[in-house]
Amino acid sequence: MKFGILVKDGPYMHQAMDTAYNFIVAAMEAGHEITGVFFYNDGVYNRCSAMEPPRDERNIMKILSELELKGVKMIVCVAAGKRRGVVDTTVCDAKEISGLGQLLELCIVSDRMITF
Amino acid sequence: MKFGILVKDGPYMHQAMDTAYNFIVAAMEAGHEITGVFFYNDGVYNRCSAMEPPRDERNIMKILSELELKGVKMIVCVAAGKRRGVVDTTVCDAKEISGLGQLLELCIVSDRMITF
Amino acid sequence: MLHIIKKSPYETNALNDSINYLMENDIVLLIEDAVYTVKKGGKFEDTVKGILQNNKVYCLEADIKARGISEGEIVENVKLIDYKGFVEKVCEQNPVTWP
Amino acid sequence: MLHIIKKSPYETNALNDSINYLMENDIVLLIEDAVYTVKKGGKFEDTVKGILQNNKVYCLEADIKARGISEGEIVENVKLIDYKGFVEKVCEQNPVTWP
Amino acid sequence: MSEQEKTKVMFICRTAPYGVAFEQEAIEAMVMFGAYEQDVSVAFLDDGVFSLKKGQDPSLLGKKNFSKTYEILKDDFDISNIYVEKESLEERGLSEGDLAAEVEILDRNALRQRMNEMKALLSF
Amino acid sequence: MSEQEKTKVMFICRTAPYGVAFEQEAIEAMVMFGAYEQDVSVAFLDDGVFSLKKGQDPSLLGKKNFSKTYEILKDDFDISNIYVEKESLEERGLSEGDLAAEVEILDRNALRQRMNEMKALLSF
Repeated sequence: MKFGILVKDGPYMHQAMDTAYNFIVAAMEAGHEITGVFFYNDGVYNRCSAMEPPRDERNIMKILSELELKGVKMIVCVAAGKRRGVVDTTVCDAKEISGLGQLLELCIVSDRMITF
Repeated sequence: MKFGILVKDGPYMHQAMDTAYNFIVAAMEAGHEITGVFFYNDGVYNRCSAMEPPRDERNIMKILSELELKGVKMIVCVAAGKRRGVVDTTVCDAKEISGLGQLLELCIVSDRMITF
Repeated sequence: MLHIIKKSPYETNALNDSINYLMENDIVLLIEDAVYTVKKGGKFEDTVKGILQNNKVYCLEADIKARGISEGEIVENVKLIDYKGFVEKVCEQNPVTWP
Repeated sequence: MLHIIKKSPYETNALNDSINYLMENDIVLLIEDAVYTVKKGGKFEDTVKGILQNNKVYCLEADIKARGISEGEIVENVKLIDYKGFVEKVCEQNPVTWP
Repeated sequence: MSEQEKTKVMFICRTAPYGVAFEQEAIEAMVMFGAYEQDVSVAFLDDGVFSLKKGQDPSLLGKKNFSKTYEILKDDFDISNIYVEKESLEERGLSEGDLAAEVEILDRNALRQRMNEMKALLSF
Repeated sequence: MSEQEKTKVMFICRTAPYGVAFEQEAIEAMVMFGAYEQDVSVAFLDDGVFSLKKGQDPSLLGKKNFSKTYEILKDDFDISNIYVEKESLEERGLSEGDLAAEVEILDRNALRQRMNEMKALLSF
């Protein structure tokens, strides 16, 4: 099946990103396709490049980038990001920044859309 | 009276920073002293320098910086900021970054400590 | 103490949790989404009346007007205050926030 | 539909709000802080039993173990699933999240 | 595009405005979705119904009033349906006359059916 | 520093751990405050009492277990008092035997009195 993921909360304070991450890993292991992860609202904070948690703590930006290397598309909403200061210069990869049309695209091409 | 302010939520999504701002302005107009604003948890996001909301919307980072020009001390928790990527290079003023000792200091020197 | 409540009582239990902590002379201050508490005809009208029997209830005017609740829609004896009044209440009583 | 609930029922009303929307064959999936719902002896034991009369209730195992609730403390007939099971449930039913 | 090919998406709005400001960004998404000619619905339930309350003046908080936007969304931006849940209104002491926009009042049972027909449910 | 000069600060912890992760940063603050020899108290009420539940294993979520930290805070980091509210425990089906750390169980009335004596109340 094809899963589209919507993440609306920021990292660390809320568990949403952790749950979404574990879901994505399990879905891929089971042979499903992740059509993309759309970061909206405070979710855009998950892609801040300057994250530097203590060494014994997970770095959420990095574990997401590892997923990206495995082919998972990450999309940071440009409007939500601009408002909050997650822009070209502060996001981990400027190419991830895109518009809300991408969220609709996920709704269209995915069999299931899941809000975290 | 002396008021210390603790802000725990980020900008835009939560009203906490707006309420705190209006409280601070009213307190100063009434002749009270603000001993400092301590940004903790997601509150550190309020000081992201790259915030760029649409022109007809308030820029929370900037209205806070205006308060700073009027003498209000802003303190961004170094540990909470590092975890989230609000660091020297992404915060509006690196001099604002400091430790939790500053929060205790606010508790000690203020007549009232208010959590927003 | 000045009990500051921010969340809608329809959404979270912060209002009820704070009521458990009211002492004589304590003040309840409703701000942000908590102002929905005082709307007449809503589910929490009786809760507000109950609090008012022993404690004063204040409501931040900017928050209640922003949300479209007019003065006629507010439970009797709830007092509206502006941010200046908010500051005064904090001077009177030590604040505790119920986030 | 697969109703995904994330918040503690002691804190927010998301659980109750979602119960209003349960249809025949719908599944309830409790994750994150919502797993506290199924603790025996807690305030929501009867609520869970009520849901179970008509619908299945699943609970994310990692979340419930993380929070120190052992299998013996869980209301009967609530099923534990891992993230793989979570994925399977989403395949079975269209998910709606009650944040 | 034929009706059959359109993707059915519903925005589920359960949050009161201003305290937690999902509304503005949810609307930005609705506007964009409308432009792509899909079958987009919006449902207000629980505290979300407060978004439609008449007489809002958030300029006092330096914020914008979106309560009248919803009618425009429907008329000019190709949003198919805007629903508000009857039971949520009643519990909050609100009735049709309290609403700032003309939207369809549905009872829970009917709204539940509509939700069940969707392909994607986005919660705000 | 004499007892009279110490600032009385209380951390009020009302949030369950992990779902919304105030706990870790609240503890970081407690540790720092303890180091400065003030009169620091910690109160767990409402869902905050779940932070003290025995048997937690958040490594499953890639997170740390802080439930046993509180005793250490008291013994080694100069936190004066750690309270947990009796009524909140009961409502959640928990009793003293369910707690991972030895803390003082207070009823609401007694905790209310302690809160009233504080100079600063920090809510998490």
